[in-house]
Amino acid sequence: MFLFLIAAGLSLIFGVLRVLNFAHGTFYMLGAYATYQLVQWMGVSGGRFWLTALGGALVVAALGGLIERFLFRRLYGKDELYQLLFTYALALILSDAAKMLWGTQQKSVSRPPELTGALHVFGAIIPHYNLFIILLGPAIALAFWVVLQRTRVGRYIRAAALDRETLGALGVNVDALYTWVFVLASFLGGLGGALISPMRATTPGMDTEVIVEAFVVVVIGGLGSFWGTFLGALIYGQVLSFGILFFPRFSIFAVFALMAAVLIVRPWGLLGRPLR
Amino acid sequence: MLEVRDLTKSFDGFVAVSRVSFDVPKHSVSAIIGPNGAGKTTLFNLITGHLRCDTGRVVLNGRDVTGVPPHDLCRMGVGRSFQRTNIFAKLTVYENVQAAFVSHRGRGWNAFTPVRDLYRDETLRLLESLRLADRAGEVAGFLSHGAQKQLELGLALALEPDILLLDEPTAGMSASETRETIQLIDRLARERGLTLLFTEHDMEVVFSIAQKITVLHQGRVIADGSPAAVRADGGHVGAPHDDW
Amino acid sequence: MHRRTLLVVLLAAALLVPPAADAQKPIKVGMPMPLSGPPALFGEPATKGAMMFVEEINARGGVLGRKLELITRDSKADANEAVRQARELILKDNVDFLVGTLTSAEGPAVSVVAKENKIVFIAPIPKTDQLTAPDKLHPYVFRVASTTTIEGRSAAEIVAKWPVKRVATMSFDYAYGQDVTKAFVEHLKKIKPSVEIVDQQWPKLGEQDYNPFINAQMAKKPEAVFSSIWGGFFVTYSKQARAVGMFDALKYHFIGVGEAATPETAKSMGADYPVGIWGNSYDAFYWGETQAHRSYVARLSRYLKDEYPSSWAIQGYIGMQFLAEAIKKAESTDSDKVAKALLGLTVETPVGPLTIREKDHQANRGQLYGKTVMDPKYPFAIMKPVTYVDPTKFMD
Amino acid sequence: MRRVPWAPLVVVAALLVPAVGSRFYTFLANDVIIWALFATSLNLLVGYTGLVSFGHAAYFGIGAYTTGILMKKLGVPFLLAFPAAGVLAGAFALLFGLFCVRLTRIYFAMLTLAFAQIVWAICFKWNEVTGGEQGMPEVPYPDLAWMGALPLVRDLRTSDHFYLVTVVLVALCLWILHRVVRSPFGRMLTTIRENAERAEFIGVHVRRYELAAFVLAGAFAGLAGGLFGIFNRGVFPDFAYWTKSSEVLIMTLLGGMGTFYGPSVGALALILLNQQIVSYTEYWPFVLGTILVVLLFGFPGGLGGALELLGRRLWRPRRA
Repeated sequence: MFLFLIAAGLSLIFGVLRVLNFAHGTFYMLGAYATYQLVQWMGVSGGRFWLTALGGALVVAALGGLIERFLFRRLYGKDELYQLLFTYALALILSDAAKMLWGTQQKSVSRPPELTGALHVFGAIIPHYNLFIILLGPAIALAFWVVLQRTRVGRYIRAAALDRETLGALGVNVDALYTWVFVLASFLGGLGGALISPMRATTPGMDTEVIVEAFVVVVIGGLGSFWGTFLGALIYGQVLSFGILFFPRFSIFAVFALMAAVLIVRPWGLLGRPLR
Repeated sequence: MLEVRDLTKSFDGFVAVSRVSFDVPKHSVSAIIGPNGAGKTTLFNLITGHLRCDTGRVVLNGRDVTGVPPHDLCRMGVGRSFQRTNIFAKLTVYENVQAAFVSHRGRGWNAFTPVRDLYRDETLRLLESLRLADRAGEVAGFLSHGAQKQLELGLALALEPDILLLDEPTAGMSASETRETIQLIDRLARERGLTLLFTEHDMEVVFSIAQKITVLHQGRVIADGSPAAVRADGGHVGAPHDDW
Repeated sequence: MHRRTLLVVLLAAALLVPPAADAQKPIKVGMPMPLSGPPALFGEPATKGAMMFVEEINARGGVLGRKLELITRDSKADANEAVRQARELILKDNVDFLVGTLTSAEGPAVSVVAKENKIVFIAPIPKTDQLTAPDKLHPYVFRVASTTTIEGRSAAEIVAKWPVKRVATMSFDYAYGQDVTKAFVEHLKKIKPSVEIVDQQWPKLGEQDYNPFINAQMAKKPEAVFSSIWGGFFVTYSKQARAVGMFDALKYHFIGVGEAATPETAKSMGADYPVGIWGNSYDAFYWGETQAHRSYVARLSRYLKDEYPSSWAIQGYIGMQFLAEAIKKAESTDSDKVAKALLGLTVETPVGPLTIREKDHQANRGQLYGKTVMDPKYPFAIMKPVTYVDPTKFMD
Repeated sequence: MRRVPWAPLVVVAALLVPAVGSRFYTFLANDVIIWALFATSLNLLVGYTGLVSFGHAAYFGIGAYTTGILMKKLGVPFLLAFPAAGVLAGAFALLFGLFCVRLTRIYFAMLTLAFAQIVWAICFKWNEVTGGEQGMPEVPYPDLAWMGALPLVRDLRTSDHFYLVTVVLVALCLWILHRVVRSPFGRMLTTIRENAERAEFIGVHVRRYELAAFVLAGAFAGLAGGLFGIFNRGVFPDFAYWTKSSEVLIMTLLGGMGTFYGPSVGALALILLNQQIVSYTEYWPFVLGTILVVLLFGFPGGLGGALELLGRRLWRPRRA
């Protein structure tokens, strides 16, 4: 489900800015590192983990906003290849910067003490923390959906995803909107990293792996489609699990084959809409 | 020459072109007029196979060409220009027209001989008649808007068409450029014995050269006939004049 | 266009400054080793161990009156990268010898480079049998690491004593994982035929999410699990396994080879370590069997400025020790002579005397095994009791 | 104006490298030359046809595995194994391309990526054939004993002999590609890049041409891969991983995709730069990223775009 968080950010940026953000995986990694750092300072006990996770995500969100405001903005209207190249360069720089700051050794964050137990359901054991993440995914999805549907900013974002030209004509401050979209998307990526840190090791290189996974999710669900991303994340998880159960050797193969199949049959994804 | 029968196209429930029918006689100069959003460009795109129609037929020289893709259609003697200038911006003027010759004459799959001098004479001759010969070496995207429009005409003519479909050939031109272009089109059409179908917003242009006019409004044909007849008709059909 | 081309060519030419020639001519040793990512948990200390040895021997005047110089490169635990780095070390840095590589994908790949360039290559960590298998063996490759056969069989001996019948395995899908699992399964079936292998999972090397594998495995209801998930990957795996209660379900009938019980693994996991499992390690600072070992640990502790120094340093140390002794014995840095000197060479290492066999260029390197417990003396789990399993009877 | 015959000069200079440079320079030059072919093959798509492929490494990998498996496991001579790399990579490009060219822009890029990752996953996991994770080390050098009988090159090492073969083969491939982009076919590709809609309407069957370009680019990437597998003394699944695709894309863009030799220059610059940087710092990606950012902002459009921008500045006032 955490993959949904990351993919949602990727999808959001694509939906509004029409850019595939290669650095998004790096935002996810930075979220994990920032959380680790905050945990080092504050510890995880007494509910502090939530503060650190939120803090980590906010740091990344701020970084995303700054990058958009001072660098990325200057590339609008240029060939999308250059925008892509920029995000790629950004990924290289940021991940190496993380390496300089935190070294090459992996970092490990403990699970918050509130959620160290596990739930026994039909013989399967689901740790509370995983359960929390599983429930959090849809909750955040719902929250975002409400924001997109009910608030003014949400309406602008949806409008921007559909038709960018008219938006400026409506008197919307497009610049600010784009910045906020970037902030929001980076926040989601950072949050994904922050929340995954107790389950996995935080290490350099976790960004390149996750970005491809996120691409797969977004493509399956539909670039720029919100619920599509949600669906894509679910499908991705299922295909991977069943793949491991039945064809352990070729489960990653199955995932990419699915991605290719979706692109061939419905290039705009299961729940997306064709780009004009 | 060209018959259009009952063409209909809708996008997400919005009917852009509705049961449109008209004929273009051989060697005629015909125009389609109508306000913005009347469906002129959509109609063109349907005729040339860019868009797939929901219903209806397009018949060219007695042959059903409905849904034939553009690259095949232009081998059947159909040339076309676009409303928004549509050229190969980073190629030179010479290369633009030459490419059209190469493609049209089926040499495009030759992957091993140099292209540079292929159809050189034809290309230069055509540029000459378009009064672009002295700018052959310039990069097309740097030409003035009017010259780009003329070049686009050249791209269409290189296909040696029988019928030429021009979508707003004078869009965005100054009055003098418009006049020049119209004269050029008129002259070329005569010289080459072309059939001409064009859309236009400038009524003066339309009535000065068109022999037959089809009026389109909200996707429907509301008048069809000689300029005089349409002019007479225009009043009581109540077509909005504000835009023209 | 041409001006730009010219500019770039000039720029490139300017960058191609030839490396400066060394006047003192130290003996250069190239060390491709993973220094980033989860494998760095092992690779970095191993490099440090080699560096400490080099410092120590240089302080005593070096070898044959020449200093040793260690050039390390990050091989990223990737066979392609390791080959690339090894070739650059040979061609660009003109190293005389290669000591290094960590994974069993890197080892055999670099071995080929060594063979082609006729340069002695000592592998201190890769365990795959393929490295010194008869068809792959060549005069220049040597190993001071344990092997998959030794490790798998040692683990099988331990598991055979457990009251379990249904055993499952979890290993990475590459040379080391496959070989050690095969050795384990074959030996276990031989010494305890009643055992049934109920499930085998093969995540890809570097897997981050083990949950699908753990779930699939636990569905088969094993009573014991043999894992060869190593390095930083074990941290991730056991964290996820612990979260779903796997170790409790197995009643801690779990053995983690691939050095799951090293002090540094235990240390980096702290309270998250699944205390009670069995594991192994090349070394442990708390072992302290001999005077030589105690002295080594004290020196290492000072060198690394770490109260609980890493167990992996020993492999880098031993690798360099063998090379230095062989150069001394050969009285030459000529690769052919050093290679010959290494055959049958016995070296007094901090973990006792080790000998490289002539037959397969393999040292009789065993490992420490034990059940992990919490010890009030340390803030993390240790193996107790800890036993050095002599590999001699498992080597063929 | 007499044109300087740059291409033959460069080839001659390249052939002289083993004679004058150290083994390391030969090694570097070999690396650069193979990457140059790889990047140029990609440029046929990106620069000439306007198709941005994120998965070009797939064909490089297929070529490398083809030559590697044929030569190592089946003992097929290089003379057959090398063209086979191109043929098989081209065949896969045809298969994948059939689906890819139906999509546009970002979807095209994503689908090429998906196919490349499929290729990678197969190479990575099909242990029996590809060696899986640990790859396939020890791809033999082609039998170049006959070069020992030639004057001048008799005393060189096998690796130098192979280098000379590489230079000749790559020069041949580049010459063919050069003919292709200067041919009517190449011109048709350029029209597609410039304006696919218009190209369609001068009678260009856009998809079919794109497919042809895709196959051609795939085949030449395969040839580059075949050479690289031997040069690298081993074939590894990384060859087909997406990061390789992005590496070659960066080379192409860095050198300038508008020109034929741009990608080769990009390969040269990037590889040499890498060599220099890594001897100072381990943070090569950081440096590369910074260079890219500076290029993007300093010279929008990469090195190649700098000149173009100049042209556009000159043109704008006239239009206004």
